[in-house]
Amino acid sequence: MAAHAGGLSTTAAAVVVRDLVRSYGTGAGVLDGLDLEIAAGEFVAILGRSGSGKSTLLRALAGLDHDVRGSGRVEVPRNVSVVFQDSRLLPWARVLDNVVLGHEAPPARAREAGRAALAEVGLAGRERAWPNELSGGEQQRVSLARSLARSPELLLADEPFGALDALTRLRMHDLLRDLLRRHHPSVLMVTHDVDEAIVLADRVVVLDAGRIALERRTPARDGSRPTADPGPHRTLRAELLEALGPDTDPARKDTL
Amino acid sequence: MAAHAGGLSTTAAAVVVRDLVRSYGTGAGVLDGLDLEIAAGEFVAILGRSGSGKSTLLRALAGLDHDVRGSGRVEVPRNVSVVFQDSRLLPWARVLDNVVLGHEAPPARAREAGRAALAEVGLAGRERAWPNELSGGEQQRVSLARSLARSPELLLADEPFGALDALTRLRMHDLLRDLLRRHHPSVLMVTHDVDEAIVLADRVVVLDAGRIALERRTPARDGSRPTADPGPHRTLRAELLEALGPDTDPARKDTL
Amino acid sequence: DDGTGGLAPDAALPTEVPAGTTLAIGDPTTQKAFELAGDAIDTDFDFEIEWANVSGGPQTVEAFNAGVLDIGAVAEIPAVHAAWTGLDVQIYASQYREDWQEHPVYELASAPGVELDDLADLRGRRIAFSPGQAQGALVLKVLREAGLDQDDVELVELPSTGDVYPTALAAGEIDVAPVGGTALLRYLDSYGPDGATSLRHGLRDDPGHLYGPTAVVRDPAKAAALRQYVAAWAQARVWIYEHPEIWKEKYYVEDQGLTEEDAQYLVDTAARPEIPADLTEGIARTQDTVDLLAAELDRPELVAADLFDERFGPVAGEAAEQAWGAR
Amino acid sequence: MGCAVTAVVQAGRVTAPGRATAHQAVDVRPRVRRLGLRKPVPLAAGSGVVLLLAVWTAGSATGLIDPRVLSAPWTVVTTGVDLAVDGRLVENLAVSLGRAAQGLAWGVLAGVTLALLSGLSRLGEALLDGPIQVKRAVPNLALLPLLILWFGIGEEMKVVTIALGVFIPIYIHTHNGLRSIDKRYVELAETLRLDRRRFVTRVVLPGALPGFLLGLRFAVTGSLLALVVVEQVNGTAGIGYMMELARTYGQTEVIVVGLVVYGVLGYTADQAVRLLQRRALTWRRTLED
Amino acid sequence: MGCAVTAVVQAGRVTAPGRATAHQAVDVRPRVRRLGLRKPVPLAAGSGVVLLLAVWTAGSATGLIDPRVLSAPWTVVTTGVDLAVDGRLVENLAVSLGRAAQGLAWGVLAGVTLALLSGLSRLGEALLDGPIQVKRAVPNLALLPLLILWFGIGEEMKVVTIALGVFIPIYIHTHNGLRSIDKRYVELAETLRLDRRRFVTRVVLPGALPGFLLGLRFAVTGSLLALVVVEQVNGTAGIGYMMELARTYGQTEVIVVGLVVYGVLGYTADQAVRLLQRRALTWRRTLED
Ligand SMILES: Nc1ncnc2c1ncn2[C@@H]1O[C@H](COP(=O)(O)OP(=O)(O)OP(=O)(O)O)[C@@H](O)[C@H]1O
Ligand SMILES: Nc1ncnc2c1ncn2[C@@H]1O[C@H](COP(=O)(O)OP(=O)(O)OP(=O)(O)O)[C@@H](O)[C@H]1O
Ligand SMILES: [Mg+2]
Ligand SMILES: [Mg+2]
Repeated sequence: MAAHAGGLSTTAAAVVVRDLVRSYGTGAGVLDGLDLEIAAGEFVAILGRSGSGKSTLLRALAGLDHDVRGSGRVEVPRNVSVVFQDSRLLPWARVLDNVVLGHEAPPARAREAGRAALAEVGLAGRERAWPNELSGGEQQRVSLARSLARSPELLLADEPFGALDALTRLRMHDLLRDLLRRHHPSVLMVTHDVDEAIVLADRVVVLDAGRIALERRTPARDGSRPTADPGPHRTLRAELLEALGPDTDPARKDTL
Repeated sequence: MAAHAGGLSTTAAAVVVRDLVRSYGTGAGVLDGLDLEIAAGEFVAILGRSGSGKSTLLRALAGLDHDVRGSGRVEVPRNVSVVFQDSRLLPWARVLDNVVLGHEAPPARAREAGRAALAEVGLAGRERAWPNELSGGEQQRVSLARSLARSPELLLADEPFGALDALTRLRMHDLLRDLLRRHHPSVLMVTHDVDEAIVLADRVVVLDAGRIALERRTPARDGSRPTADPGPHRTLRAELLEALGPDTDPARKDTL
Repeated sequence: DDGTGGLAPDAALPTEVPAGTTLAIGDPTTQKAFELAGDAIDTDFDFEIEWANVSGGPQTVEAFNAGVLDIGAVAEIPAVHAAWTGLDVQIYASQYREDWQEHPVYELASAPGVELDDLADLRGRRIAFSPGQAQGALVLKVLREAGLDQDDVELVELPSTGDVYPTALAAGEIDVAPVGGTALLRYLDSYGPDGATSLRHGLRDDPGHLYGPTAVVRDPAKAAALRQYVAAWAQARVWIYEHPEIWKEKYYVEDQGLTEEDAQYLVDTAARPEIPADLTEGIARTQDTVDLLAAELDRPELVAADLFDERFGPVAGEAAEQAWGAR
Repeated sequence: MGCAVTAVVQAGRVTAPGRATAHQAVDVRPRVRRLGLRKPVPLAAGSGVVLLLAVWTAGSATGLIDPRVLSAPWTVVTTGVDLAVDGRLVENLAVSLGRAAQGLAWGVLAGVTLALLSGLSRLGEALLDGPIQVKRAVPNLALLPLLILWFGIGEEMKVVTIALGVFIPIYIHTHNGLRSIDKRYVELAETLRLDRRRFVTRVVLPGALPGFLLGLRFAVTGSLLALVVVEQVNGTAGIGYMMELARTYGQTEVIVVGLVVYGVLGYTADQAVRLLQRRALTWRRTLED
Repeated sequence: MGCAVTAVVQAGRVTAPGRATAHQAVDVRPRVRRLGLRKPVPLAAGSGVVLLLAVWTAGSATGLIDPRVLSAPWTVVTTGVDLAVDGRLVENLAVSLGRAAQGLAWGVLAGVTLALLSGLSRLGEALLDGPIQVKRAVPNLALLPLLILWFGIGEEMKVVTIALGVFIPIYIHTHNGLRSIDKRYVELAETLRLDRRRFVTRVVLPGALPGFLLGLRFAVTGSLLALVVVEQVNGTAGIGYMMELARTYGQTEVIVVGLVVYGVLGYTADQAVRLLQRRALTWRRTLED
């Protein structure tokens, strides 16, 4: 351990992952010596093929893999909030109760905050619905509202917009930026949308073969990220797609 | 009923939906007089905001809404296959058993077909895994394999690629095209990806306020769909996005 | 063996009941008789009674063990079994039936179609047998009387609870069973037309005892209270016999919920109680029963006299005598 | 309104008969093989019981059922009315129901508490679960002497005995229910940093509720059945006492009245719990819906 | 190997103590409040039972437990050994277990069949469920005369009585289990056009398996407990008969031997079913994992 320990304690990173190894059952390691640091307030997006271990990494950071074999060093802030890949609402609790579950504020204030968060994700009036009376995208938005109503130091989001249409997704981007502005959490977000990664994150990493295969800062930008110069955006996009799937036909990438 | 009945029986459409009304509980109708026809062998993509009723429509076509209030006329072929929005694998059946569940062929042949379908979606070797040992995208691919291993007359797919990364998604597009070539089913696919809709479908419809708000043929194309002229593609894309969300900032659409 | 340092087993019974003495008694019929008789029975006790609706062998033994009962009213067998269990008990008073031949507790009921004219007909029969109960002991006595061995018949172990015996008879699963009271009446009523009969065995099955843990009578206070209770108990026996109408109406019909006919039958077949002042004869008969059971059921020998506290005999006997006289 | 439309089933096309209410209200849906259950027909639920009664009545009337074995329904009714009129039935029932309710309350409390203690910690499980399983395996009859020793022969012993019978199904079902809660919700609770209390009230208890309610169905009938045993000991009133008395006097028809009362009580109580089940579990979408 | 690393917990940062096995094998994970259960400690499961035995032994040794009420463990052991040596215990046990197994087999068969009939169709439910609930509510003791009448007092009656007791929990749990199957899987089965047979074997039975297995836990102990009742009737062998005989003769120590045998049997059977439960339900990810 001596090799890393010294360095770890002095870094200002909010998240430090060193030499992370995780494997399920007897198979090959899903994560195989992964290193990652996230600075306080930094927004990192992860790309990676289906099954490459993105959720496994997030679960390791959230401390949810007690029983998974592996080694490595993981340091995270105390106050972590997770948006799961499935929306993971308690089926027996109504929408608002799901949103305020475990909220630190006193009940009345928490419910107020929850109601506001629900309104923000476009679900005002659905507070008393049961989760399974919602459409897929609505469930995902409730799960998002649950995270937005809190102020974590680290937000781990596993494809938080996967079930949303393009325009609802844009609105959710705004909400996320809002949260960033207010509380400056570090963010690690899994997404399958390369453009989304570029638009939202400060840094994009590609997970492959159990390690970070590529790591790129996104073009420097001011508050209004979307108006970035399309030039560097294009190049980065191509590079990321290349890293994701070296064997695919480049002609197709354009149409995506 | 006289108004529609005559027309219905004479049309060659595989799917006929007339005046479809559906509403849950006491709320306003989710579907409110929707009309839709799908010709035999036609591929229709539906876009629509989260909660606009896309899944509700698919469920109506699949005959799964016995207990939902509503009226209208729905005619579908006998042999319908559904890819649900959630991947909906039986948790107590291993992956291969899930894929061959209800397969018409004799067991050995069915398992052969299932194994092949699993290999096609990139899950060779995972036949004996339990569904909840799979990543989100892997589950979705199993569910896809289940549909690919059959030969339906109508395929209803509810965001079948939502949890897949860009490149796995491209591979799945190929598989879907393959299925189309072999069995010529009619397809109704929900997607949130406008480009995907344009690239895959013969026709794209936008669902809004309980009806088909916009309906467009995609640019004529030969077998190699992706190489279509980007010109009409762009225009169509802008038009569809406009129909989806009239209130959004057009500057952002470009970055998506 | 009175390690309690209390009243010696042969000391004279004390008559002074100290204040605050209580007896926990499981003797429902006496309780009811006290209630109905009013002043006719001297129930002006110097102690408190805690009534419990507990009767029969197993229940009283369990209650004795738990220390929640001082006296119980049972038939012949429980005291013997209690002794075999290791529970030290004493019988304080006994009642018999003066006209026991005409008023047996049980008769031998036969299944429809089974000829039963005398005890010899029992040979080869399937007979219901409940080892721990009075009916079980009776079956053994009957067999001995008939000169039969356990091997000459087929003893079918059946609990005598509820209507199991009549049902098993009716179903033809057994040929003979000891049945008594209203159950016999109803059985013969129901299945008599099908050929069911009953046979009187001509043996004594009439003993009834008041008994309790030996520790109770070693306590001088309780012994004195017991003395008063035994006297009243004897009077109650007589009173019940002499007031069949009240007993029928207030006890059988109102309290126990019997129909008029059933109650009438019970009153009609009620025997004249015999409450001896001298227990010697009863002890001898008990010894006989003990010997039989010990031999047949492979239990240790027991001296019956050790089970009886003969000091109470005269108390009961005199009280009964007075009650008869008061008529 | 009411102008029925016949089914239009063409080759290779599935529709279903609908009912045209007006020009707009055609309702033609694909006819699919339903594997789930249809909506229950109101009152139909009782038809099995009604049939049972009918068979009993018919059997008794035709003499196929020997009245000496099973009293005829009318005998039972008249006996029941007699018992009701002279007040004994009602009085006994009231005493018994009071006892059963008390035992039930204590048993449920104990069962849930122990299930939580043993279900949510390995220490609790190690200490509690074994003895409870042993208790469950041991015949109640054999425990009675011990219970008399500890709790006497009065009301306390009766309530304790009932509670001891009741707590077993509650414990097992609640324990099993909470142990079956989906791991995903536990993970959610962990990431939301719920404290134990909230974890129990928001996740464990509602998640175990279906199991608990099933246990309650057993507990309710169990509490009633236990009366038969406990009221044999020093009973002076109660439905169990009434039946025991009838047994000693061989009053078949009173026993059958008791059985009918038991049947009615048990059936009603069970239906009540199932109603509660449906109410409390509206969030579920199951085969039944 | 074995060089322990102490926890590094800095302000605002969570790590946990790890164990360095070598340069590469550091394992430092975030320390989160665990709400789920840890891995079970092997053998610890028995500690509650061991404690119970210890209390019994201590109580008997100090005289706090009256040997007339509850025999001392050593008395039970010697009596047990005596009974085992003269062969009575083993013989009685063999007879009883055979009976219980037969009753169990029939009861399970009947319970599952009826649960399917009543669980999967409204007609079946209407006809079957009511009478079964009524049967459940009626005291078994009261049924004994009827059973004697119909099935005699021989082996048949004993097996039938056991089966009648067993089928109730199997029925209720299987019924409840299958009715609780997630609607989504039923819909899946409908769209896959599964026939009834496959629907039952692939969806209903595996989906109801957790419920069934819980029912089996009750059924197994139930079948053993029923022996006490049935073997009183025309018994000549069997553990229930042995205990009944001991009761009538007041052989407390034999009764307690019986109770211990019951405890051991019941506990073992229950553990076996729970093992089966774990094996058969590996696909589940629950609070327990
Ligand atoms: N509980 C488990 N048991 C066994 N294997 C597992 C388990 N969970 C995940 N895996 C495997 O580990 C690999 C990584 O899974 P993970 O969920 O991290 O992928 P992912 O990158 O999130 O994929 P996706 O984009 O599809 O969600 C996959 O191959 C998956 O099958
Ligand atoms: N079982 C239900 N009970 C009540 N309301 C429901 C139910 N199912 C769906 N709804 C509501 O109906 C509307 C349409 O739902 P539907 O699932 O069809 O949307 P969708 O277009 O598929 O959305 P998404 O893209 O988010 O999946 C939503 O507002 C949803 O909340
Ligand atoms: Mg994932
Ligand atoms: Mg949807």
